[in-house]
Amino acid sequence: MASFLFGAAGFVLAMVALGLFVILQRPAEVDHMMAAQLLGTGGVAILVLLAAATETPPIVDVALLLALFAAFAAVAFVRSASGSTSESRETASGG
Amino acid sequence: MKLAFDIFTVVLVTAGALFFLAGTVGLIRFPDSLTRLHALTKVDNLGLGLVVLGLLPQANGVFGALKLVSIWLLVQLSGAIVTQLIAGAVRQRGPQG
Amino acid sequence: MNAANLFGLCGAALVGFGLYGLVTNPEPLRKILAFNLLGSGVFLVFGVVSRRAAASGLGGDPVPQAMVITAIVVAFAATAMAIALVLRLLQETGRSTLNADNPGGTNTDRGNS
Amino acid sequence: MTILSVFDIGLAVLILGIGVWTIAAREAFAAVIGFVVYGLLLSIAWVRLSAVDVALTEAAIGGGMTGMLMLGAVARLRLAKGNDTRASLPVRLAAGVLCALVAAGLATAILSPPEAIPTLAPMVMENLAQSGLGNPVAGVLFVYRALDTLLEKVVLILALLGVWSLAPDSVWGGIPGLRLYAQRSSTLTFLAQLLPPLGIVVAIYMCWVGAKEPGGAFQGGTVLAAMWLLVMIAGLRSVPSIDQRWLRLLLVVGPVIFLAIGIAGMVLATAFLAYPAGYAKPLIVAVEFALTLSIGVALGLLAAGPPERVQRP
Repeated sequence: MASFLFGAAGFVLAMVALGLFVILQRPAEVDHMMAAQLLGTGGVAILVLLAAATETPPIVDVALLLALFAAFAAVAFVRSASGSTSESRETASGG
Repeated sequence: MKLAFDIFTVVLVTAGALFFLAGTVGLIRFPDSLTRLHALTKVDNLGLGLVVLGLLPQANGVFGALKLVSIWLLVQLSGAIVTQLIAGAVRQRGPQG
Repeated sequence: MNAANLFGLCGAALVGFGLYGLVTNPEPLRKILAFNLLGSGVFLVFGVVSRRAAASGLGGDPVPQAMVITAIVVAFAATAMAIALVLRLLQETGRSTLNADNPGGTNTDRGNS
Repeated sequence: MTILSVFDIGLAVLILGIGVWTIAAREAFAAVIGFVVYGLLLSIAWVRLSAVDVALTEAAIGGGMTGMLMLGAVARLRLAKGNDTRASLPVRLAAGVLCALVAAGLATAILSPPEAIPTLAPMVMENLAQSGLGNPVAGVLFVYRALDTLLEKVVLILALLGVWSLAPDSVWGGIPGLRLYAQRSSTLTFLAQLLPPLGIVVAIYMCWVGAKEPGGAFQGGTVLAAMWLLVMIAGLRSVPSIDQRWLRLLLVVGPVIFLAIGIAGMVLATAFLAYPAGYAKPLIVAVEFALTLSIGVALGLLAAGPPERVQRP
């Protein structure tokens, strides 16, 4: 059972790697922003598979934090992309 | 009984892995950012759901299983909202942005 | 080749990449990024030291692990400080470069990070 | 060659690839995205090294918080295009050779381990039962090396003072220049209403479980900081000015309680930072909870940056 689960984790890792390669190749910034999404689902799947395969329940907590911070990072991506922040308003009020 | 659980796990985790494959194929093949976003989010979330469902018999106790399901729900909810945000950025800047 | 050695080599290579980026990238922000890469490579090497010293039924020696946790937090604090310096440099001089040959950067508030 | 080693090799190659991308990417924005992905992948590598505590910290700080900090800087530096020239080819070649030598030296050191591998794990496990903790890493952080942990909190506060002191005199005590979202976006508002309650539960869970299993004050505090930042970015709560008394109180409450218990240890127990017999676990849990709050506020303010404007009347 364990080796099947490791194999599945490896397969998902390969898919994440391929997806990252495709996403980062493209020139558009919006495509790059999807990277966090990809890790948010794929990385969580890899971690829960590893937790079951090695029978180490605490790894599930890492998956939990990964999910939380992937969403947080995606918000930071979207917010800091050019033209979508309140630069003009801020400089107007800033010292 | 153990064998039945194991078969359940193998079938569902394999199905989940295939959805990840489908998501990546969509990421490669689809022509523009919005459709790629669609492929990435919807299909990968379904894949994760199937993997989590498949791992439930292997989880340690009811609480372990509950935690797995709540992680999936968290990914599902935050993924859907974050996708909306990225799609908003696509609309604002045009597909080449 | 076991997992520990593999990730150890990975850490060594990351130290090399980070150092290269630190030396050759002209933008301060990219230098900070490269420095973080270098740091995480060092942490990974430390993790290998911990993994190798596994004993008493533990997966690794907890002492290096605790040190790496402390180091990650301190590295974050140092990064925050460095970025604040770069942004202040931008605020003072209107540019974000450490290049001393650039004209116009005569202000005294030059960051030396 | 087992399936397991194939997984590890794939992971290592992927991490190296993203590392190269981070260094070589042309745009700073793409490089920072690479760095966030790198941090999240690195936490999987830490899981493979059986260091779950470190994996939690790396996912939270390496992936989330550092990325957020750098992306804020990228957005500002977009305005000012420096006329930096890339290093010339000979310089780059020389640097490449130098870095390859450093990496090769490190690799040699890794591949030739000492004959008797030094380990403190047996000593930690021998004495762990006395403290009532179940997580050896928490044991090291709060019992054997408590002074390091205390000083690390001091470092966080010193770094924050350093960041604050970079503010111009006119806005001292003002509001940190956290970049807010331009339009009040209903999607982001929804996320900022949905995620923080979950995040607070996760932070308390991390802190509580830290005594027994991987987790603890650092991880819990980072989650709190991220949720606070999310609420402020979405504009649901205003960014507080740094001269608020409650803010400064929250910043120091963790280290002060830690220090007080440490000094009490000189009287009630054997030494500075020693815990009285039988009370170790409740005291450590109390310190962890206070530290979680302080770390959360300190990390959030570090990410928010120096004050940039004063409160308008």
